Amino acid sequence: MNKVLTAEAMLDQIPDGASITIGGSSLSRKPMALVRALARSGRKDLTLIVNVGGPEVDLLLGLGVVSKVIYAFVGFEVMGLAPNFRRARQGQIVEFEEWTEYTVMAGLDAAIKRVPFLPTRSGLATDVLKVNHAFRTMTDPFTGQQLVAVPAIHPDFALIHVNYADERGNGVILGDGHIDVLCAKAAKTTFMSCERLVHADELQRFGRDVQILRIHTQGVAEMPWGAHPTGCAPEYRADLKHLEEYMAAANDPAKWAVYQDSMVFVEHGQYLDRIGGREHLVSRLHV
Amino acid sequence: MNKVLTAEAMLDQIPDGASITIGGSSLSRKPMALVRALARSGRKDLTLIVNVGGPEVDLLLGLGVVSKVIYAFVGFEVMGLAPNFRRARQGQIVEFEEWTEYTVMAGLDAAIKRVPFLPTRSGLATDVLKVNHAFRTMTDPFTGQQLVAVPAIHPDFALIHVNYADERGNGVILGDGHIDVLCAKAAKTTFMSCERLVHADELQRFGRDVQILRIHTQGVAEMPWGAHPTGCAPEYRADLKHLEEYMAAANDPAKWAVYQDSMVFVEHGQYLDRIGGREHLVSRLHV
Amino acid sequence: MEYSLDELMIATMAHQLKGEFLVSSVTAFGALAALVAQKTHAPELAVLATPESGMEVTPLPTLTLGQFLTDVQRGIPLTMEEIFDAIFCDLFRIWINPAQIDQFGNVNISSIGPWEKPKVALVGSRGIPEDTSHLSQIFYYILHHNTRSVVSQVDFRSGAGNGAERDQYLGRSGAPSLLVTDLGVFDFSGPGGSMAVVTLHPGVSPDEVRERTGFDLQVTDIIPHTTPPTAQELEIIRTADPLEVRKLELLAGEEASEKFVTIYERERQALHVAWPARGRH
Amino acid sequence: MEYSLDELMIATMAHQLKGEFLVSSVTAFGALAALVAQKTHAPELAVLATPESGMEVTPLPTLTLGQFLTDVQRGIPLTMEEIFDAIFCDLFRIWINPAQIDQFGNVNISSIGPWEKPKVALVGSRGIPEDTSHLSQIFYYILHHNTRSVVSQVDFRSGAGNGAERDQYLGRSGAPSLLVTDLGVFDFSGPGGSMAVVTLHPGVSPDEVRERTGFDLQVTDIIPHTTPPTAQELEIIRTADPLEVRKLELLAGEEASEKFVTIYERERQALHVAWPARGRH
Repeated sequence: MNKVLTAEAMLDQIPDGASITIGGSSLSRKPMALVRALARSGRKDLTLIVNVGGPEVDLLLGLGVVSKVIYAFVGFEVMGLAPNFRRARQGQIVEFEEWTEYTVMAGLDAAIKRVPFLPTRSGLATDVLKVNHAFRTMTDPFTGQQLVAVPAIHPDFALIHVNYADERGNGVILGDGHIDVLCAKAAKTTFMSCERLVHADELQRFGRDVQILRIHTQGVAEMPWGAHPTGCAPEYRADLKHLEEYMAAANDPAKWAVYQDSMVFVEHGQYLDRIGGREHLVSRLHV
Repeated sequence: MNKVLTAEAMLDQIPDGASITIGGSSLSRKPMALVRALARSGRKDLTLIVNVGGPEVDLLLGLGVVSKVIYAFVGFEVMGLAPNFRRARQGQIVEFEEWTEYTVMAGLDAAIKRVPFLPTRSGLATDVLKVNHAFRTMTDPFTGQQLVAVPAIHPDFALIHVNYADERGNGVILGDGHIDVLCAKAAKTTFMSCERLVHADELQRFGRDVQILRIHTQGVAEMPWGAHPTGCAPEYRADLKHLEEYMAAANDPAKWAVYQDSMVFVEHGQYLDRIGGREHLVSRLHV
Repeated sequence: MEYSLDELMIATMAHQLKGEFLVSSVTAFGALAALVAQKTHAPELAVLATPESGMEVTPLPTLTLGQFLTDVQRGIPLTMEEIFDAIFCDLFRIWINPAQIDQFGNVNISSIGPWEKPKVALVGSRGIPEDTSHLSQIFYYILHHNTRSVVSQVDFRSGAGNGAERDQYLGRSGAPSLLVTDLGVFDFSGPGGSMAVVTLHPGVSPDEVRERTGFDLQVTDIIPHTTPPTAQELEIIRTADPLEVRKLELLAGEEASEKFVTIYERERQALHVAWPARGRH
Repeated sequence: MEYSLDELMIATMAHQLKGEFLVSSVTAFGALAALVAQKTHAPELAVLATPESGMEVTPLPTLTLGQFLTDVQRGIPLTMEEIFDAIFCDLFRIWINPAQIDQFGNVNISSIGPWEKPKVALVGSRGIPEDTSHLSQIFYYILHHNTRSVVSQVDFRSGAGNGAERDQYLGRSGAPSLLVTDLGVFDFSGPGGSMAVVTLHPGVSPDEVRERTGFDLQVTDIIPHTTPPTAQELEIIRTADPLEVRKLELLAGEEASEKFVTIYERERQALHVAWPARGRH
């Protein structure tokens, strides 16, 4: 089955109010081209589910299309705090639910394994249990010890970006895998962008680097530089210069309007031109 | 750290009454050379923990050194039933606890994740719940639905066989991984044999095929043909002719005594000579 | 075109497989059914080389070489965790070959006689409990339909059939869908989710089915015949299984032993002829 | 041999790492401490190139190239599941850099002010709760020891310090072990598991520590000095971090910006000089 779709055709399937889990980690392999397509699609009231979130969460918050965020972390790592996330948290304008790295993974895994919860000791004696009302504490039926029951997270959609994919929807991840496999399995519908579509026969040379299995994917789009401004190892690194510009824009309403117009409300090809064109990107970001 | 040990030095660390989980699956990549070393070591009252067991369980049962078996399956696949297992089950001479494939994995995973149990719907409405008294049914704290609580399995030791390893204890598995990673992580002490010891630099060429991480292993031994008579893909296939002889021996006390003397109570090098020598093995079993 | 019982059964099994699912290759019958389906009406099936791995290969039934197919065909290596996740997510299909199946579709591979003191200890429930609590389609096949294999009540429920306990704990998840035997095709549309005849294989009489079934199965005299395999299906089966590993499952005694030895000696050559090495390793 | 504060801190941090553990490279300080330990007294440490992967590499602190190290040095790729399994099994060590730490070793990276209505929303607890419920050693470092970072009580407990709740639910698993700051080294051997001074860095006075700590920390006048880094340690740090990424964490303002740009522009070249490509891909 040929699952190749345009980003727009993928977005057409996402309704207002959808819950969307997003792969990658902080400044690494975020599906930014799909996220920009989502941002300009007009969809709203989205619930985002991330483990280590970064520019993708920040951008969608900045566009005002998010009503809830489930996260273990949102930040720009070495660059500092995420400006729109910080503003939204401080202004209490959307709902935030703080989880932890493992519990986000466990919540997705519970959904995959068709159990309503998974138990853990993570989070005991921390304030995460006080502010996160999704968790419950429970008593182990064997030993009587106190555990945290992490509820299943059932995302409607997953968005991920990988190095290579075939048109059937198998995906190769060459750098760190982050939680992309969990996202792809847990979501009812998984959309994947890739740096390059390859023939099935070429893809199968990658052995265990074929991390995303087509039984879990519903759409695939070739979007070179589709993680920009985050990085996509071992091909290109994060574009910290662009992220600096982004952060400056996010902290100034006038600049932010310009950034949206020039960088979000444009097709992916135009976006690549706006950030200097592919040749320039290679010289600055290829490793 | 150099973790290279002889099989005998490994066995010296295993006391009577130890619980031992064994990797591989049915006729694939069972750590048979280590199992034979265990069988001739004089250790007794062992508890074996396997997922899909085969000749390893059968041999140890035939030597009379086992007091309990936790298993989802024990058999010789296309060859038929496991003779010593069948006799022991029918004669009720050791304790058997029937689990299922996923619940063995979940029990090991619970031990790894330091939780006393993991929940599942597997096993509901089957008689496994009636005969396996280790499981409990529980009520989900979120939905009130009935679940099976699978208790953690805490093996003292794991025995696994891999294709390549380095002297630090990293291991490469090129064929199916079975549950070896879970065994290695869950056990307090993991002993690994390998077809060939390789330099760290060579091992690292294998990327994600490096499935066993040295933080989980305590000893490694080079034992070529160490899975024989089971197979070790993609190097050699299972020796069904030897298994036929084994099965015939296991069903005849006189033959069984001879089999033990000639095939178990001998060093690994002698064993290889007894089964025809390496050259002959290559011609019959290499693929 | 002439065909044999194994080919009729495999083609019939193939017709049930559709959609995009991982399909396990545990037995020659299961592997060939998956392959036939994949090459005819269900190209999106993700067929495995082994019970747990080797996605996107052309299965070659063998006694010992499943994992080697993954290597020579560069199949996608999976993990056991992937397999069980696919089962839990209902993205997995398998033809299960139980020792016993009963009128409500409970199946047994654990013991003949009481589990605690078996008359014959079989193998253990393996992954059947996972299948019968999660998959929306569960397929069984039995090669020797008789009163010991198709029974009133299984000696041990390795897999959950229909009944009150299933309704209470599992609903329809993992309920039995279909049984193919050497006599015919059966579903579980009878009273209380009990077994009912769908088709009988050409040449099989209603009386024979009644006699060889361990409970009072309703068989009318106007049951349709199982559709014979097409020429294309036969071609696929025979090409993929040149050593006729599929026949082994039906044979017994001396004949089985001879075939077994022949296959075991020739299968490496068959592998290398079909798939000149181009592995990753 | 002359050394700077970052080098003193990194060497001090290195001394704590021993045994065979995965050590995460989240920050330049953490990566360099792991490397120094591994190259001196703890050769069995399994140092990662990134927070989650790239085992058996020599870390090169960079802004953007962690995962590229895995490729060019053929590090062993791990998964997030491997990392958390190593945490749960107490086979993982990490130097955590919290925004706040309090007198009982609770740490905060979530919010300044109440979580529900933060004055400054920070980043979220990330994996700290997993660490503070499972590891038998928990190491913290703070670069700017002052009354806003070393406080009486954290605004939010992202990680569990000592106290009744820990004792009840966790026992000693994940209890705070050590804190290294720009002023000295501290443990939690005080009354009720409270912070106590172990050493002060050369040139730091007890008064300065008292003044820059947000609670009444007992500091006697006879505290020993922190051991300075050895020539070997300095050599390892400087060789592994030619661009001085480690300095970034201590700088601010214009100076930080300039260094940032320089590092970002030069780090690809530094990578290729140190590790001529021989990746797997």
